[in-house]
Amino acid sequence: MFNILFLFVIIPVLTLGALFLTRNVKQVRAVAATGASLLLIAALYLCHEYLGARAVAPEGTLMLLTDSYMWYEPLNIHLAVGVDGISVLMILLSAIIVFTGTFASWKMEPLTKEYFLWFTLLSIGVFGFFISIDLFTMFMFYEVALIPMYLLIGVWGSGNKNYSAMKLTLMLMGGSAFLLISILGIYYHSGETMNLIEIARNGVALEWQNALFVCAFVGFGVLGAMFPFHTWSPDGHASAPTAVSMLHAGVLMKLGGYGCFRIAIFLMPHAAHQLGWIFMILTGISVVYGAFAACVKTDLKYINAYSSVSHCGLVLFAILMMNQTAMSGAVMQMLSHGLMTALFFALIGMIYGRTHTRDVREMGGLMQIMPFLSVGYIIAGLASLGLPGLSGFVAEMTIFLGSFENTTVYNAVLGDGNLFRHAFAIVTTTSIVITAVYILRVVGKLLFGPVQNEHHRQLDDAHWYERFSTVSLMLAIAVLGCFPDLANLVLRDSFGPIVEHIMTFAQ
Amino acid sequence: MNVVGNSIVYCVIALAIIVFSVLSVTSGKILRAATYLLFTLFSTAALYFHLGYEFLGAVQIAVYAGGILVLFVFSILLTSKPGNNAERLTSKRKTLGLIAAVAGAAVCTYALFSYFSSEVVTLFSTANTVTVEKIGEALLGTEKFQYLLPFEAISVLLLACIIGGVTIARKR
Amino acid sequence: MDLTLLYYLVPSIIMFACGVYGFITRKNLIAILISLELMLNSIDINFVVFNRFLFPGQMEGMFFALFAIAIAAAETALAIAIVINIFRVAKSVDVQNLTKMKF
Amino acid sequence: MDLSLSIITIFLPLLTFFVLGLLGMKMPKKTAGLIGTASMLVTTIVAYGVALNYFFNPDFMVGGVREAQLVFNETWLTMGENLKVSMGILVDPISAMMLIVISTISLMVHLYSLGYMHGEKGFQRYYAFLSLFTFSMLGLVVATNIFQMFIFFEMVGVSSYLLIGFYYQKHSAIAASKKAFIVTRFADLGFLIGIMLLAYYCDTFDFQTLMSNPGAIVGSSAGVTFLGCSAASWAMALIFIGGAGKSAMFPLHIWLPDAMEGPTPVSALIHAATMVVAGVFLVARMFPVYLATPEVLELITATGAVTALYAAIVACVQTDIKRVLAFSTISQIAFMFTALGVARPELHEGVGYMASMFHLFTHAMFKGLLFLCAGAIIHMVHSNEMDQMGNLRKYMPITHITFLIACLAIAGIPPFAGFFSKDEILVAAYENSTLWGVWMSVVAGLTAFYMFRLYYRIFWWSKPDYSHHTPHDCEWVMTLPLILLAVVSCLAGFIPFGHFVTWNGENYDIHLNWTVAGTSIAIALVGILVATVLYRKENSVPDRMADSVKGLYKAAYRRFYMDELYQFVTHKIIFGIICKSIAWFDHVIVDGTMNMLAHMTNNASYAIRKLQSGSIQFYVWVYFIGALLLGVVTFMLLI
Amino acid sequence: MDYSQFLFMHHEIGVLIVFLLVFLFDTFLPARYQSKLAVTSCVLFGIYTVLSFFTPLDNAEAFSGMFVTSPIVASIKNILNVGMFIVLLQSIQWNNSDHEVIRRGEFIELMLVTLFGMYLMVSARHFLLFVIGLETASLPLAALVAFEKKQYESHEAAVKYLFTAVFSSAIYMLGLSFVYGFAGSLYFNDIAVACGLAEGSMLLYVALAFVVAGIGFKISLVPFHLWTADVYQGAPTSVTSYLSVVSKGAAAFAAFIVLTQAFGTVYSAVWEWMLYALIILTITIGNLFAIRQTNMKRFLAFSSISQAGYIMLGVIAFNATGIAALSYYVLIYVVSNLTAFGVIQAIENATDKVDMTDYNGLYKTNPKLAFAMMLAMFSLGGIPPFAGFFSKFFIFSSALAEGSVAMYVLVLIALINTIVSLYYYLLVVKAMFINPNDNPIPTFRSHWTERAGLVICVAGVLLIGLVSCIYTFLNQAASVSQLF
Repeated sequence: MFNILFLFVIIPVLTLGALFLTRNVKQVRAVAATGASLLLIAALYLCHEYLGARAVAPEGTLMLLTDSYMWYEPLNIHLAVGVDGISVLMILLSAIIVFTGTFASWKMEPLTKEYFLWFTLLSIGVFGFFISIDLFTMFMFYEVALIPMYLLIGVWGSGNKNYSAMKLTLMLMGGSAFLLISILGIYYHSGETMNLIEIARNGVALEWQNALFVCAFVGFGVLGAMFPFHTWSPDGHASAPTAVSMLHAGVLMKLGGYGCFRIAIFLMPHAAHQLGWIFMILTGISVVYGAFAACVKTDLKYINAYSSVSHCGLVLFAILMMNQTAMSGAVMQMLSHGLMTALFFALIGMIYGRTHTRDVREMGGLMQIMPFLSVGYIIAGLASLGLPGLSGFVAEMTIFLGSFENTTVYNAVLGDGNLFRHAFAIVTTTSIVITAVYILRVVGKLLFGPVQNEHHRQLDDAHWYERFSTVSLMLAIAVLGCFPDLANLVLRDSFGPIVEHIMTFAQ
Repeated sequence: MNVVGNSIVYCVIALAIIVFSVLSVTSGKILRAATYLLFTLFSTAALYFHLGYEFLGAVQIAVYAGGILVLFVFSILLTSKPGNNAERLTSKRKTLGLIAAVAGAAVCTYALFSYFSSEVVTLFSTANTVTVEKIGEALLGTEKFQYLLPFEAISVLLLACIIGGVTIARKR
Repeated sequence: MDLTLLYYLVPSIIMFACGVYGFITRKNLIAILISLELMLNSIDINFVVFNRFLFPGQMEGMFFALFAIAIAAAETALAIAIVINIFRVAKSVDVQNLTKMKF
Repeated sequence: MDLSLSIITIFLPLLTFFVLGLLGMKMPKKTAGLIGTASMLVTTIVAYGVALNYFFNPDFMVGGVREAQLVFNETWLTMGENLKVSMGILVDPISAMMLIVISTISLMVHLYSLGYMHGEKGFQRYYAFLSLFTFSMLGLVVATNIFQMFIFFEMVGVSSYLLIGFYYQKHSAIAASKKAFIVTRFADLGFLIGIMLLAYYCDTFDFQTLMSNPGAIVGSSAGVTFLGCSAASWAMALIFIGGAGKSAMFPLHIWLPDAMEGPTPVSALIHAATMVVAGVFLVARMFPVYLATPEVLELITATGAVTALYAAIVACVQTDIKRVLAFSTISQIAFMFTALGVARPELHEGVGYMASMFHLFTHAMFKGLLFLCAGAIIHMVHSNEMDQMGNLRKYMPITHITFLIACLAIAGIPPFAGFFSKDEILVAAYENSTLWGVWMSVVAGLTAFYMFRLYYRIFWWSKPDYSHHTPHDCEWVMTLPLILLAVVSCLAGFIPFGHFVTWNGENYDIHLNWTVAGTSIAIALVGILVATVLYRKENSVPDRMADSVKGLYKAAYRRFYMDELYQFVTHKIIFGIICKSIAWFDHVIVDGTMNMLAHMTNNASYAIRKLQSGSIQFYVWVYFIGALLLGVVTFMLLI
Repeated sequence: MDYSQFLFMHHEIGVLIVFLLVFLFDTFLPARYQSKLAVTSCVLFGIYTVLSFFTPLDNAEAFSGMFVTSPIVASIKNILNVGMFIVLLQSIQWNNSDHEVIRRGEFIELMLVTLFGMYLMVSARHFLLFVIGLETASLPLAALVAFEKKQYESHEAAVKYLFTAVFSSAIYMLGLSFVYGFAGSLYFNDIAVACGLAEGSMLLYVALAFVVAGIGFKISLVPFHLWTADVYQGAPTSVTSYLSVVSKGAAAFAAFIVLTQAFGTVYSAVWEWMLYALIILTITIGNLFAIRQTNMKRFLAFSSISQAGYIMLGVIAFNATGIAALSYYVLIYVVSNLTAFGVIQAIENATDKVDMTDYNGLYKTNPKLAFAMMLAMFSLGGIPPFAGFFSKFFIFSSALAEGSVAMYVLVLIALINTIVSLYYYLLVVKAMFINPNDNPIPTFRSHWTERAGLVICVAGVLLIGLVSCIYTFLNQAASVSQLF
């Protein structure tokens, strides 16, 4: 039977092919929009399929809808796919962002066709990463997703784009260097297999776990913008074109969190217990540090980039807690941050497209000029600072409560580690206040107050495609915020076996 | 075999090799260097004879002294300009050269001497019977220690070098 | 005087060192070529000496020397062709002029 | 009316919010206002129905105790194995009482705003936000668990933010809304950490579970101490901080005076009657648990007492009438906190709890009334400053009468509502300790003084120049709420509150303790007398008095420099030092390291370029030495 | 005396037949057919390449172990054939240009002879044969480097190449003489046995260092690489591409054969650490130099130096996976690098421009060339889904198979260097796609042969990685070959 998961690679590949054949901008847009819509439909259908499969699967099954084809026999590499609740949600998130991103870049010029080509390649990488359960293919798709960024930023970006694009690419590649080492190490020390499930079953040799864990966590941590490896993110986001910022902050940074979880912690629980505290410190710093740094920035994109550092730090922080609550909080935070940052960047891009500046000091009173965009911005801001009813709140609260939950950590240094984790949980919670500070500061300066620049009065409000794109995101944010147990419905049975595995293999 | 005689012969040959080698790389005039090279090659041939490899010695003289040296002389004549063509060496370059040469010699000497210091075999304790007949058989045989394949292969090399040389040297 | 192996290796090593020295110091391309010949020649001596003293049962070393002479000849021929060529183009055989491409 | 109908009271405002928020701009202003008011009317009727049903249906009395009723409780978010966040409706005495308070005031404000906000830009938005606020506030009071409460705590915070910043083109309004949000957010941080601690030790959020065994939290966290207090105490203290922030307790009160930048009806609704008492409500809700941690109750008492005095003193010297009312609000809420703090079951059957709730109820009415009156005045005078007013009793008789009633009520003059509730508070305070009793009595006297100062300055004093625009009473939509609330303020004191709301649900009969009551009436009368002497007619005595204690006056006028202190901490320390230095660190160290790596690579590339010198001889030299080194070094390293 | 042993040498005989046919065509056919010479020989070689895929793959030994063929050896020869074919295809246009037409025949003949030499290198199991192969592979190349008669650089490059090559072979043969000194034989098997006995003596180290240096010269390992950049820059582009892919690939493979077959017994004692140091140096210094280059050919020279370092990871792996990964790497390196050189050559033939700044804005005028170049750069940089990623992954995995910490460190260093390498590859991409240019290379249509070559290469870059059977086949071939 045909596995639905392959659709997520096949559809973008076909889109890529179709884009090659297009002759004019109209066709390009039509093809891109069709592809993105198909992906979204497929993602929604996948949720349904997944729930159906989960209902009949025996309890404790790690992955569903699995399928495996031998690819590279000598290294035991398979084209293995499979999903659990986490990846289903990530796929859904990616589909939404790709969909909205396509509309957000509707008027992208010049070289529209090339733009969408790279954009689609990026989405291949993202989807491929989330459906894979084979380390090699995961890594491959991960890198596929990285490199189009260079051109997307370099060609279509703005500002100091060459520097940013290069910095971003090189730093992420640096991360993936560590990752590759770790993947190969895991391969050789877990019975020469690349399959996640088999590795989990075999376990990674204990004496190697610590080193490999650090490599894997740092590798994905770079993408997850973990302090002190986050510095690519502000510059990169600031220079990237709208949809790329959306996709990058919305989805690519999630690859980091997902990877940390799926590879570093899940496969090497022993090391995660032993060394988790180091990264807890780093991610804890990220959370607060990013928020503080965002307070003094004046470029809208920089503010959001630092805010992303803070929020993504929270994701990494949560998965280090190694209990079900915090981890599902992490997944929700990924979803929430993905949607909300995408919305932010979409709106910033639209505002920038009109005012040609991103400096908050040069703008003001936009509420009177472009009410739609402004309201959107406020909603994104409120989601970011954790207004209940929007996605951010649910995610952050789950994380905070999860990090307070009683979890046994096997660690020689810290004992059961609860006090340590609680202390850091409290530190990270302060971010909700700092977030409020910088969000309200921007909202106040940018949207409220008198109109700063009289030339801005002639600007128009959002066009239909912009409205479409932002409204979709807002809806998604609100749905997740109001009905968080929908996400839990998908996640529910996935964490059980994972946490159990982490705890069993911890000693 | 006369041990003393052989020793004397050895000494003469060794001295000649050393002296002419040094001279050929130090003499300022290029033509003289070539000449010293000729003497070195002759000394080498003499060494081969001394060791009992008459065929090799003959080839050495025929190919090197007869062929290559002539080429050298021709090319020197072709390329040298009239007037003072003695070259002067800068001291920096000399230092570099000396460092390399001395270091190389030291390393090789140490390596060889440390490895072969216990070797007591002398020229006289071993017999050497290299006949042209055996050489011919080895050159066209396919057994172990026979060299048909290299012999064929080097013919291709020589052909290639001829083609290459001709093409390069051609005026156009 | 026991003429052991090492006695015969000494001149060869010196010859090689001379070759290296000459290669590095000489300016004239042909002089460099001469140095190269010295080096190749010393290797031949090595082979022959080893063969004669240590492994007289076969003729491996001698044959290597034999083929090496042929190779050296081919090399020299080609090298001289190229030297003449460069002389035509650059009107000089000074190696110090051959540094147009660097860094 | 069936209790399950209470869901209408929650969701009708939400629906209204969506309708007005999404479609408001498409409809005429009048329609939007009417939709909002009508929906609020329905909400109010249902809320009354539910509350009255709850209070008067004997089914809910089991063994003399009025039992809390869990109307809905649906899982909203699963946190852990046992930890679930539910959304539901819990009807118990205080929430039923709050339903009445909120819906009443909200309806009045809705009605009032039809007139007050007439012609404002963003009228529809205003009503949408009002509905949102009402929804959040109602959701807060009916919360079944502490997390739901937290959620709605945040929601009311945001609605308040949006409403304070309603005039978004005014810088002061933006700043005030921002300040309000951030300060309360900061307090909520405490609340959140408290919740986390609580959840950690009790593994539940549910009020009923917590309440049924309040000792559990103390027991489970026994032995875990931090700075000398048990984890349970810390949790409860942190939760109190959340409430204190929302209720503007010292030192987190600074946002409330600024919040007066919002439209006055909003101040009446949010910053006088409902949202600011959320903190009191929170403590009352958790009261049985607080009883298990008496040291936190001490903290609450102290905070309340200090705040009450502080706010009263400051209120005496403010000139902006809304500011006076704001500080008065702070002071009155502090009364409520004090009452809660001094309440003990063994002391007079826990009268403090009942008194606090009673005062909450009456205060909502008369303070709402005061603000609405102030709104009417400002509407006419177009200024908040006392100096622009005076002698208004001639022009605005209805406003005058209602304002006077409210003043009498707040001053604690029988038979107005405030007297009864305040008296109970004083009784509770004296029961606990004489110190608090005397303290609170003094504050009560100050209250009477500053309220009447306000009253006289507005309605008597001098007669400024009204030539260009003669003030008059407002249209009926604005005066009707005034009258209604005035009536309530007159009569509410006679409600047998103890029959409805007590800390344990048992009936309690209010007996006036005439010793305390007499004293408090006397003190109030003294305060009123002083105010009458000083402010009835324009004179220079107040100024001279102010001059005689210039330093104190200035300090009180500047609110004892609390704002400046906050300004210093936030701008100079947090922004100026922490944020700037982090930004510097990020730019110079983190970024710099990466750039330096790149530069080092580049420099290295430049530095070694001589290796490729172009000279054959150098090449072979390197080659030869390299080969030798390769051999020698490996030999040395490996042998 | 069994002369039928020559029949084991399928590839050698095949290439010599092609050589002879070309030689005969060049020498004896009348002038009017001569314009078809380049195409004809390319077709001939193509036929031979295809046919050679069908030669039986088995382990065979000829001349008493002097010559060995095995599945993996045959495979690497096939890979070299593919590279050679593409080079020939790409060189047709240049070859037919006015000033080169006179040396057209010689060009092809010399190329074929060097290929023959490389075959000998990979098949030889006797150092005499190996040396002859080495010289056959390098001496005619010196002549080829000097083929661009009009340009001074070409001659300078030839001098540099020849002189350093001869010096290197002198060092190499000195090393061999030492080896002979302690082993008494030049057969790899005998040496392998004798090495064990000589372990611990300095002679062994020095000899091996010299041998490694000699082969390292061909692969251009640092510090034996200094000729590379100058020669690549000066040589005709066809020759440069040939040097950079086919010659280097063959040498790398030969290095593996020599080091494992002859010196395998002293792997961990001696040459593992030599290579360890050399690989780090090679990758790092190659990268550092490449950063600053502006001449495309010179740039690719340094890039190829660092690539050589990666290739050597397959050697240091010292197992059957290593050789498979190495051959696979070479194959992918061939197509990737030849894509790059194909573009350079097309542009050079059309406009005479080889500077990176000339490439600014190339995408605007020649999108297809720019696209091909970009693919090549990504593939060289190891970006999936292009082939280079797979080869890098496999070579790293083969290096780590042994599992020592030192290897992990080595691979990590190599990986960190990929970041630097990605930087300069991206510089090219940046030049073509991002940098503005007022005076870009005008739009032109390249010759069909160049296009055909590019199509083959681009197809290779896109497909070789994704089609797993190639690597699987190589791995299979390596495991059934009698290497260890």
